[in-house]
Amino acid sequence: MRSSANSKRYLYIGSALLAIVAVFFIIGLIWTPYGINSTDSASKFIAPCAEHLFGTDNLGRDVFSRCLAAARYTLLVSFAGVAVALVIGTITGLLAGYYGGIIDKVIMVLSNSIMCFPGILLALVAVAIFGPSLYNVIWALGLVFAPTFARVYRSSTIELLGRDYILSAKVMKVNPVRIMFVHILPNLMPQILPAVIIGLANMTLFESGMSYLGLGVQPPAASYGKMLADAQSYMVTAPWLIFFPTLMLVCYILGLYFVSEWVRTSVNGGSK
Amino acid sequence: MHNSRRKVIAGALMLALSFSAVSCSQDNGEAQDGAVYGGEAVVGITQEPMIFDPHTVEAAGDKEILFNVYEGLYKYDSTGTLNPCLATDVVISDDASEYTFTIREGVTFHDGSELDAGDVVYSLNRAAELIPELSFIEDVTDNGDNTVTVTLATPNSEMLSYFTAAIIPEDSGDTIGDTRIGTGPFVFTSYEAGIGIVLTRNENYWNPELPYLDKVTFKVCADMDSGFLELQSGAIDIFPYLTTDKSSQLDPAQFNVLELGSNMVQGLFLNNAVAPFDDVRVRQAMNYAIDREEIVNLIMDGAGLPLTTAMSPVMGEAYDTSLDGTYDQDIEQAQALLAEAGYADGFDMTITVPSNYLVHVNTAVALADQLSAVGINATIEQVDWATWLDRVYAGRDYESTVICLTSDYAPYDVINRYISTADNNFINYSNPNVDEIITNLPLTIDDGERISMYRELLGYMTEDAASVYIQDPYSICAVNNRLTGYELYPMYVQDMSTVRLATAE
Amino acid sequence: MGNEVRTVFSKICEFVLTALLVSFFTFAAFSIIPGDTARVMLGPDASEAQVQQLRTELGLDRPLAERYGTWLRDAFRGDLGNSLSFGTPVSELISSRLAVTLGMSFIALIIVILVSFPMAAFCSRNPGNITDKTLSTAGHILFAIPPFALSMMLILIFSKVFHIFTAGRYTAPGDNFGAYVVSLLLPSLCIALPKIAMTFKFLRASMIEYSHSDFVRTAKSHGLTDLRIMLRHIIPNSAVSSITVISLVLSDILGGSLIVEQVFNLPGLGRLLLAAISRRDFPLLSGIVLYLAIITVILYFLADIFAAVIDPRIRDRRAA
Amino acid sequence: MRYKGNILEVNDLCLSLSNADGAPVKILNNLKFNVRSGEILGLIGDSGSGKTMTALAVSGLLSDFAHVDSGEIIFEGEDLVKKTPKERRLLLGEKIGVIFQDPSSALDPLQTVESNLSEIISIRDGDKSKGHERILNMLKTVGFDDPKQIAKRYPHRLSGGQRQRVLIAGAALMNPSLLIADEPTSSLDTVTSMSIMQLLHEMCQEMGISILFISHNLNTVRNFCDRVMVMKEGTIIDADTSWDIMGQPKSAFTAELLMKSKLDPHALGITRGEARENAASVLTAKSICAGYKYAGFTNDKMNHVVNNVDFDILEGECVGLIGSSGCGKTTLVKSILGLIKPSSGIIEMNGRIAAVFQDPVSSLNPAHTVRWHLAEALRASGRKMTREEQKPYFLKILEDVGLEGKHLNRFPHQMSGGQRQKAAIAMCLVQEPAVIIADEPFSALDASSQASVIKLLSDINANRGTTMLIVSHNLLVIKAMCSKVLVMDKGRIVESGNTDEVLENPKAEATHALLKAGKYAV
Repeated sequence: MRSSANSKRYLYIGSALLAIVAVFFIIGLIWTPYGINSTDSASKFIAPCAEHLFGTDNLGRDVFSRCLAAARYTLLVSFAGVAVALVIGTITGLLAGYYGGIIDKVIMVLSNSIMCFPGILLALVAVAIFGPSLYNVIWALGLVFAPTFARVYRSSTIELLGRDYILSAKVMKVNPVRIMFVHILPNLMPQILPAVIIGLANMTLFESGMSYLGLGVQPPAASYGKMLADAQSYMVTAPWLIFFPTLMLVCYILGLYFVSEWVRTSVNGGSK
Repeated sequence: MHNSRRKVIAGALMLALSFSAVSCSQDNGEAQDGAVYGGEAVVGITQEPMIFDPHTVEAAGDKEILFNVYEGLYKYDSTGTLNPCLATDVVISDDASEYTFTIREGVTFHDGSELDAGDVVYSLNRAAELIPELSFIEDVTDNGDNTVTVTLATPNSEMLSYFTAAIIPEDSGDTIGDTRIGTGPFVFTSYEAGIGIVLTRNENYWNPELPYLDKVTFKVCADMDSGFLELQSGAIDIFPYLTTDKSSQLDPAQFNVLELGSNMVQGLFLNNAVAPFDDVRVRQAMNYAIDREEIVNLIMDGAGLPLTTAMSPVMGEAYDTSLDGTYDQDIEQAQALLAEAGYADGFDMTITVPSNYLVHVNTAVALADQLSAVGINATIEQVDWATWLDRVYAGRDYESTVICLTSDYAPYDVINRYISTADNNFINYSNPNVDEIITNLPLTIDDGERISMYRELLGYMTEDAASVYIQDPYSICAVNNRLTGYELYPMYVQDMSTVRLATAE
Repeated sequence: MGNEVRTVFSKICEFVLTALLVSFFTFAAFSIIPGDTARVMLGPDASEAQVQQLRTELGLDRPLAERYGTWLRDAFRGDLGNSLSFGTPVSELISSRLAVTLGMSFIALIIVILVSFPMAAFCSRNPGNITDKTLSTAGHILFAIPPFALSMMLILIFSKVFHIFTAGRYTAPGDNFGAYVVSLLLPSLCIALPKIAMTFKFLRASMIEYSHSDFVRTAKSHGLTDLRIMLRHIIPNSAVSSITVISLVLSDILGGSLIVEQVFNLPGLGRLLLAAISRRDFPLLSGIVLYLAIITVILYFLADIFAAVIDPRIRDRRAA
Repeated sequence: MRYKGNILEVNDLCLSLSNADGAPVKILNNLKFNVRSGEILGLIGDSGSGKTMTALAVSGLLSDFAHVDSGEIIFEGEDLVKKTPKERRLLLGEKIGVIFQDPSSALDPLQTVESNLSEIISIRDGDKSKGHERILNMLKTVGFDDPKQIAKRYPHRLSGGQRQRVLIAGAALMNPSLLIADEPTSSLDTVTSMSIMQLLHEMCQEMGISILFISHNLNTVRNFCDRVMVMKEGTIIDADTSWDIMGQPKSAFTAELLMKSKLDPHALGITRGEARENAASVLTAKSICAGYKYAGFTNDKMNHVVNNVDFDILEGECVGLIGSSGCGKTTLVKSILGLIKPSSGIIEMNGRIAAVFQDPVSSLNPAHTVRWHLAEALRASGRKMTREEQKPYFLKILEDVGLEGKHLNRFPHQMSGGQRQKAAIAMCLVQEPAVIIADEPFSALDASSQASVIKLLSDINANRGTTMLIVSHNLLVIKAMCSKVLVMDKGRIVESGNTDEVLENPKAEATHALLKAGKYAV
């Protein structure tokens, strides 16, 4: 009951946090106080100050400018990756859950295999086949994350199959594809939204992890994950290099999370 | 910064040391008398050791450890001087085709067996098969009087440095990678993958004064950063190959930071067979476009020597100092050259960098920034090391790359990759004049003549702007003050025999 | 009874199929990506001849399909072969690293359970009060900080500010078990914290739901105290419904430990995995992947068993 | 010793519930009634009238969102409103027992019957061995033949009736002076609920327990309670002995409630759906066998729930299908609808078939509006209509089923159970089916909604000539609507024929049992 008042607060805080990221994203597209990649040996490791709000990094680049510019890659990689994962996961998960039997078995064995398979290796393969573009890495990431979504979809689909409204759709002889995508899918949103949020967070991390093998965002471009990975060497001398990208990531993930919480409670709260 | 075989011509080394900023002189005063024996030391390494057979070992990270376990007839010291080791003396024939060594007496292997001429003959024959540089050896003869004579296929006066090859017990070749029996100051005690290597004191070392420590551990660290944390926490005592931003964080009261110029050539290597880098004007323009000093300051905190051409000035007489400053930054000149070559508006290029070398990645970032001033739009493409080796180095399928070339401490080893037919001429450099000089060099006996040939060759290469040479980075090592006596070598060596506790613990 | 045998049998079949597929993917990946073990081992200065020689020694000159066939045959016999680049048996390499990865995962799981259950129980009693709000918000924020960044911050705090922890100081369990556990505590905490947030959130919701459930109402109508109702009814039931989440958390923890051990410089499976990939060491990589698959399957299996032990409905469903 | 006089007196009780925005909403309004010692007091009303809140307020199990604004609840001479939560909890264990509506989830699923019950004893006296005996005895008292077996079982392996018995045993173990029974039978079938009520009646007489019996069904209450109160919008509007209240209701509301619950065809204006002359058969089943597969070790085995069922339904007919729960009704319906494949037999259909299901909560897709549902049904029926044509058509259909135009854009959660069932029926109408199969479409609705849905289906049958198959355990409904009835027992059709003939002159044992239970309840 009272959760509805709470959930409004979720919406406000969440939107505020996302607005910060959005503002960074938009400003970053138009203008940055310093060149994103302009290196300068004279201004290395300057702590946050009036000229450099977020300080400078090991190559003398302005961290604030890079935080502005990084928003686009972080958003691109996480959203596009999750979108790919979502599309693949949705289709396979619904199929497995709806039909069950041998289709289910095959899809589950495949998804288990992908889950056991090192994602980094998959990204390497994608790059080897299609060349090292960011988009290929996104495809690979999407594939790596797809089984997670497929699992969520599958189990929730099985749960919904017994509901009367699905039975009545079957009685009406509605085409199975339509049942899956029009009748079942919208009802999976409460389960899928948190999974998407977690997926976005994990995607960002995974992308930064891949820079160990030179995959993901290529320098000098930056994503928050990559900025973090690069900052690891300087965490003692220049903690601001960790702090600000982390702050941006927290804004982004927490914002999404709160908004999804609002969506979830307003969907569930109503039906209860 | 990675990999090297490095043997030093004794005379040339003094030059090299002349610009080693902080050498290892700090402890020399008090050490000899009040020497402390016993104790342990932990050395941080960032590469997993792989091969322990001294004749097949390739990785610098392995060699620098095995330096303490195996010894050759001759051995370098930290000044780059070749000293007699398992041999006490050598006599070189007048035509430089026969080397006769006298074997040191009273040397025992770690398994207790005594070193004799048979071991030397066996080892040199095995080395001649396995090490390409030693394939010059035609014959090894045991003269019976505790001397061994080596006959070379072609006369070569520079061969002595190759006799640092390890001497191992006779017929132990098949098992040496596992038994690891040598004559060095330390005994190889254990290796655990991912953990490290433990060496213990060789009680029967032929030089009774050495070593000092009872136990040395080479500990594998995931990377520079975690190793550095361990250094600061005291889990590691000695950590080589530091960067300046790290070494400058260290408390001087607790750590002794050593720096020494190394014989490496870092550059933006251009594939001379690919447009637009097949045009000498483009290559020259790029050389003019960059500010080497700035890059050294940016990436290395100044701990590097800017380079004009393919050879580091540490190579001494072979290097032509008159070339210095040829390619000082000159944006106008660069733009003029580009316009002349038909690229007035610049062009797009890709720099392929091995992602595991942060220095090279950062250098590429700085280069891309500087090149943009003349309209060259450089995109960076990171690849993993195995891919780099396969695609860039072996496959030559790339436009440009940032890497550090390493070579033996010998001018010939530095330049022989630029012969157009060389296996490792991965930049596809080709100049008939250079080819001719490189072919004639080993056949030339006269030192002075060779030096002028080297200078002529460097002149051609500088004019051709074979690639964009950037710097010779310094090697930096931090040593915890509880230890003393550590000596930094201008090559990949971690000599633990002279390291000792500063005070008894 | 027969049904259970059948279930186990079909599970094993599924697993074998999965393992086969994964190893085939690995094999296929290695045939596609550039680079080979010999060249990586020898480095750039080695001559072509040397590389070829090492390739022959390692058997890399044989066709890939043949190598895969051999590997598969041996793997079925339980022999994962020797690592190409380390030269030692793969199973030896892996088992020495398992202590780190499994130990860390186990400690992390214990932390997650020990913290999230009491916290959720406490918060679910008065949802919406100040403690609940504080803890929930803290949970949300912890959840949003990437474990990678969290690890760095914790290292910074514990080793730089408090000087009570050393990154990379690892003691093998055989040497000193206490020191082993201590050395894994902080990394485990880094893995556990975001998962605590996730588990806590789920448990809290489920406990609140159960505290409004009919059987709790019955228990209340029987005059039971709140504490007794919490311990006897709400917590066990929440545990059952959180099993899926916890088993998801478990596989996340396993994955997280692979990342965190990088930051903490611990000799675990994750680093071995990266080494195997960057050295193109097929037997080693396949071995690791196989081990990880086995561990994952066992974990899910244990979760299933645990669920069946405390929930009679699941027992019956399986029997039916 | 039992307390003499009024065991419970509720005076001017006002209670409000904070809604989503935190604003209070009045639920109970100056509620005033009393329970005499040793009597069974019935409390009836539609859903939302405040019955359950009354039960919770008296028992002290109100949620945090509800609070008593004014008034007093005097139990055995003490005002409960003034007591601390701890004192009230002690009272709950000692003197007030409660049993709730839905027995399916009222027992902890992780614990056996015995351990569910033993906690009642262990909080009073710690002696477990004695407790064991007492539990077995009590289980026997509530009608279990082998209490030892039942004690070891887990709740999910008990039927609804058995679970309710266990709960009653639990309440009885406390030996309370007041037992509050909140719709204890409404989710059980007629045969079972009759036996449960008999059990409560016995307990009242033998143990001297006063019972506050809450129900939405007047029929259930009148045979069972000494006095009956009718509740509407938080106040008691009518109270009298059950004889009087059924005979001469004082308020119009009670009269209406009474009328609806009797399901008098004349009063409701419904007629039985008869087959037309020379009507062709619409739905024919020939020796249907159906059931569920379960995995055997060597091969899959079939568990037959429906065995050799034959029937023939003619055009325009309204046929009832009755039987106690577990007789295979639902499985038969599912196989007719094509949701499960019969293992043998033939189903012949002449025209489209549409279905209305039992549970109004899940009968509509929560993610979509009513308009979408109708459009989907239209699409499924294969007819094409432009958006402009659709709207008036849908409005007409909604009007036909008794909904308003504003419902067109509502989501399921914005409507009541009755409205949702009507929307589900509207979906059927859009499909213009030959047959509508309704599987227990009324049982989850309160009396008012029930009556209106029955009327609706009957009208559709009469006006549109749509053939109906009504599945129900409520004989009144069948009597009112159906001209033909099929009686099912243990997977077979044991009796069929004209409704009056079958119900007045039953031949099969199962029909007898149904009728007996029905009479008591009716």
